[in-house]
Amino acid sequence: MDSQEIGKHPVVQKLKSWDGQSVADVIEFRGETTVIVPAAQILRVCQFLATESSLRFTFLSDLTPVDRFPLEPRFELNYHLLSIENKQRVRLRVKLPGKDPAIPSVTPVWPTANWHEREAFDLFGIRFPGHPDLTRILMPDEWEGYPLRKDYPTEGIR
Amino acid sequence: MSLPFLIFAICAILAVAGAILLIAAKEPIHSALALILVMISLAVLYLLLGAPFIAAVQIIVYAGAIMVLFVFVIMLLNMGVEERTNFSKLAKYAGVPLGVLLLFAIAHFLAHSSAGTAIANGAAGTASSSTRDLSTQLFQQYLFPFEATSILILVAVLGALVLARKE
Amino acid sequence: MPEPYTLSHATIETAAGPAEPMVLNMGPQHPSTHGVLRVILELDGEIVLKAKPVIGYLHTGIEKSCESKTYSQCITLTDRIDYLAPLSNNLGFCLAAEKLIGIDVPKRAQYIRVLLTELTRVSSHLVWLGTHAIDLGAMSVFLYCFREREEIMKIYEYVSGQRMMTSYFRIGGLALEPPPGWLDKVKRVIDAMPGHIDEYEDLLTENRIWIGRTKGIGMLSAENAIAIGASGPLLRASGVAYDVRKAFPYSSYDEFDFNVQTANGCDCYARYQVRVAEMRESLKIIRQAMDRIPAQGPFRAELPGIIPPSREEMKTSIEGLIYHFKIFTEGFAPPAGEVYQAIESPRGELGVFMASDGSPRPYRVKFRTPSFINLQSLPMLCEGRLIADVVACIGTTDIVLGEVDR
Amino acid sequence: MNLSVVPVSYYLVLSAVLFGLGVIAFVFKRNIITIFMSIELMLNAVNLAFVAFARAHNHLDGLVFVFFVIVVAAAEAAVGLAIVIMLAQNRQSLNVERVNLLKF
Amino acid sequence: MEFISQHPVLVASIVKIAVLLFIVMTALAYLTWMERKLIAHIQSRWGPYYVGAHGLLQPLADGLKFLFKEDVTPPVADRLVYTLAPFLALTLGLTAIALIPFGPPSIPFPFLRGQEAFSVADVSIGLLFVFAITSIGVYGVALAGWSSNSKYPLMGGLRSSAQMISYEVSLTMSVVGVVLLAGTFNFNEIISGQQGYYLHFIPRWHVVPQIVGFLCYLTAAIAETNRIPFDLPEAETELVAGFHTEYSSFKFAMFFMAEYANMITVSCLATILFFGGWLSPFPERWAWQLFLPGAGLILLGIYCAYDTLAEMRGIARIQLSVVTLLCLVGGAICLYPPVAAVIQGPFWFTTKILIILFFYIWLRGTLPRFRYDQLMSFGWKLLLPVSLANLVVTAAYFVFGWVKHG
Repeated sequence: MDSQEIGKHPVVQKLKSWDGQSVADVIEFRGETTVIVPAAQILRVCQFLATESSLRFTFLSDLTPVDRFPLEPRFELNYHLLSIENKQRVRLRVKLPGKDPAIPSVTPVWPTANWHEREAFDLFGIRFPGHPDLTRILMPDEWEGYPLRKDYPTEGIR
Repeated sequence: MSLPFLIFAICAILAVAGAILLIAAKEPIHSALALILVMISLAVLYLLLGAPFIAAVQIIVYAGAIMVLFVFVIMLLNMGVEERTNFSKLAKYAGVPLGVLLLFAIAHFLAHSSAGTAIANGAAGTASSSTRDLSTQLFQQYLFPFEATSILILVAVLGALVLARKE
Repeated sequence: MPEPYTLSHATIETAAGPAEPMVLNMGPQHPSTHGVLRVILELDGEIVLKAKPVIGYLHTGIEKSCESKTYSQCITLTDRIDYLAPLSNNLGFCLAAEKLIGIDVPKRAQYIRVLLTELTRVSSHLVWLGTHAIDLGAMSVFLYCFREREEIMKIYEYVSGQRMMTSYFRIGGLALEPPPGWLDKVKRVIDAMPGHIDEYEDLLTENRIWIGRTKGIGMLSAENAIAIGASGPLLRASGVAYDVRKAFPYSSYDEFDFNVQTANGCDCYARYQVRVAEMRESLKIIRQAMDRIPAQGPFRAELPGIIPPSREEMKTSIEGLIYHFKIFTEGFAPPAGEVYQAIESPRGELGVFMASDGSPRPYRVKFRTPSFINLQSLPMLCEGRLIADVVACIGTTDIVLGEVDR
Repeated sequence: MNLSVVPVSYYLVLSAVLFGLGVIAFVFKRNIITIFMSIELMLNAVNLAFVAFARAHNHLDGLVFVFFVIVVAAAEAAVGLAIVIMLAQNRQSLNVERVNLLKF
Repeated sequence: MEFISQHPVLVASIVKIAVLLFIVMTALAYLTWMERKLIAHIQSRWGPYYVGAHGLLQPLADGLKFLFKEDVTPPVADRLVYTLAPFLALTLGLTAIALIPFGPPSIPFPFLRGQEAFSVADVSIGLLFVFAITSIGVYGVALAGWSSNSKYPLMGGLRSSAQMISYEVSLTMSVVGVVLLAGTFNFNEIISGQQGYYLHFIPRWHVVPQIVGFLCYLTAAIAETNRIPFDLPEAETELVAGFHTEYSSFKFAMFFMAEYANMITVSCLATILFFGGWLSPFPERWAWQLFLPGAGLILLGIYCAYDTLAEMRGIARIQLSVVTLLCLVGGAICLYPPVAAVIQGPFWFTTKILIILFFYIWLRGTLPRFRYDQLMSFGWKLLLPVSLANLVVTAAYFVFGWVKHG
């Protein structure tokens, strides 16, 4: 897909005109737009997308990491945003290093991110500075390791 | 031994035992239960004395309302076992013997007073007539005190409300 | 020795501090937490000061299991996520996989899918209504609802051979040709349903106690609902007309005529109204779907190497046999990439995020389950209210613990 | 002694014993609620005496008094227990030794 | 022997207590059967069915099960009070029934010399004593809640104490109107005061002038016995089971028996106070009513016979035929005029109680549960004022001489 077509999504255009630094890359796949955002920028970008009057991505559908284990940066964090008014979806993606992955929490923007981020912390070990209560959510509190990481052993006795 | 005496004896023993239990119990709720025991035995004694209305009121108001309130408060506060703190030596060594002495003095006096010789059981006016007479007395001779107590109760209810209300 | 008491401002203030709140552990074994939900309540008398849901007691690691199974094998796991609406979950997963691969499902299969998922919605709402009612003490409604749900289960069984873990939807279409006469059974059920719904409404809608227990309870304003990420009836009862079926139509929902049911009460009663109205609306969709389903036609897309060939083809042609063998041994490999497919499950937006690295097994599957997110709103709903309202609030969020914990 | 009838004096002695036990409880107990209960015990003892006297003199005034005593006790319990609750909330204790603000 | 001849009243009382206890215990057991059956039919299911024909042996099986179950006492419980509470509840529940007259005060029994009353004790202020006993009935529940030393039971106990105290006031107030009409606290006198007919066929029962009082009484009585919609102390879905959460085995059963005993007591009271107790609803000149009980039993027997032949199989057929035989023989005996005359009173009394109990159960099948604060405000802000107003109006009736006393 050529770069002309990729930039056409209104979110991408808006973001670019707002701050060129905020968009590192754009991917189109099966009609879904993924905007890759630098990790340092994520809170700003989210704030902008949620409050910008023509976009109004007030609803965070989902937040989920993907572990690309041997690769580096190891983690991809996907934010699925939804604008109820404009019936629009967009995916933001942040790449995080394998060593001590941490990214500012987006709970100030969307309170719903609370449990999403706890789940990501619980299962992937990604930390979210600024999160009000970053504790394990699905696994027991004393659990060791992060089960959804690709290098987590799936068999044998721990 | 006649039936009334038997009933009296049982109830008297139960009442005294309840009173002692009230003192001995560490848990406030056990004390409350002991007091209820006392009250119910007293109610039976009132029946024996030919005052069924008072007996019923004793159970309804005392055992059924006041003591329920006590139990309720004990449960609500759930303060647990009573703590024994420093106890006044004066009360321990002088008060108790004096109290017991006083008690015996009163008992002795009562047992030998002229009033005590009257017979407490046997045929008196029937129970229903006593209830009717009581109400007549209440609403004629003692009408003013009766109304006054109703105001007292109203005041008490208001007072309790004011105390219980949160600022 | 007791401390000496001095009459100063500071001592009065510390002495007059509030009594310590009582901490009550509601669940994980409690009749009205609808499973193994645990809520830690801080109480002042009967008033809830703080409510903290604790979850994870039913965590089965479905997302992790998916990573080691082929795409088709994962479908059976999705039934176990929301065991009250298995077909919705099947649909969400299949749609995501189809999007990833790029399959067009034949219209007949799409309509049947719509019909069955709407039936699922009715059945799930029936369970909700029944359990919510019994939580608030209305016992008969519970049994009535389960009586009707039973009829829907019979349809599941007739169509797929299973009452609960149906796994009837497959990537590219359906598992089997639906048995003959199944539409008559569906018709019989949905013809009786409106009367039954009236029956529940007779018992509840204008019942003073029911209104007293639900109206003004569990308030969730539209702003809060969006902020907390609530979806489905929870969101629509706050007046936000967001329904994935309308906003992002899938499986030919755009061809059907139905309304998004909303209410403005923002309380438990509004959610009750919305869900009851949704049941009626679903019946409407089912009727339309019954008229549209063609009697003949493929029930599965044809895509060699990805969609299993028909039985006949497998037995007669060598390619068919090879494809069949390959699909069922090593699976099929969609292109690398990620998709997010949302559907409107009975509880709200069920999103399936699927990442493929080009291998026959999904690299990562994430189920964005509505119960998980909706449950977050529980403290918002019930703090400052009475314990009895906690029960109403848990009921009204319509959580399924299998879905919360996955 | 003829045991087929019960003389009023027996009731009076019982009443005195109960009253005395009430006094002892009042002195010994440290918990406000139990102290309160010992007051009730004393009231009950007095009531018994009243009823016995009413019986002895075949006069109903004693019963009327008992009636009033019970009513007043009810009022007293309502207010008293409200105070106890306030006290418990403010002091976290029901021990009279810790609630001696009015002691000079 | 000498003692017996010296105290005939005492002996008669003891015999009566034994008979009454037996009858009441059986009635309690079969009340559970009736409740389960009725509720089941309201909810379109069968209810107990397998133990005995129509589940008639179910109460027996339940009793046996409770007897042989492990009796668990929580280690932190206050043993004395924990054991005392169920006994207290059951004893008080049963004691109140002793004061109820099930038939006319003096009736010539056909096979006995002399006349006997259909009650254990005919107390001049029976009504007050029943209230006295019910007023201390709260201890069973409250102490059970406290002594379990667990949070849910404690809250159940607290709720019930508050609820019972509150509704006791309305309960008493709603009855005072009847006491004014009757001018007595004695049950037999209250009942005989209701003899006669308006317009020669409407019975002159107190329910006609005291309809408001009756409705208040019924509501308060349901609250007093902790039944739906006022079953907050044991609200299963909120407090797990309230005050008896920690109880097991026969202690648990005792609470249930106490609850049913209380139901019977308040139904008896309602019958006596408002529905003319053992009086027949039909004018005395209708002589055929004498044979109504016998005819009813025979009809029941015929139905059972039909059922035995048409429906039952195996051992159930034998069981039901025993019931049939009992019904038919009993019916035949009841048709014998002297016997018929004797059982007139108990027959009507029981019939009226059963109707009220049916109403109880019907409510349970229909209504949701109140919330605690709603219950309290309902009791204090609606029920109490209405019953007070009723009392004032009734008193005004007398003061202004609209009604002649007696």
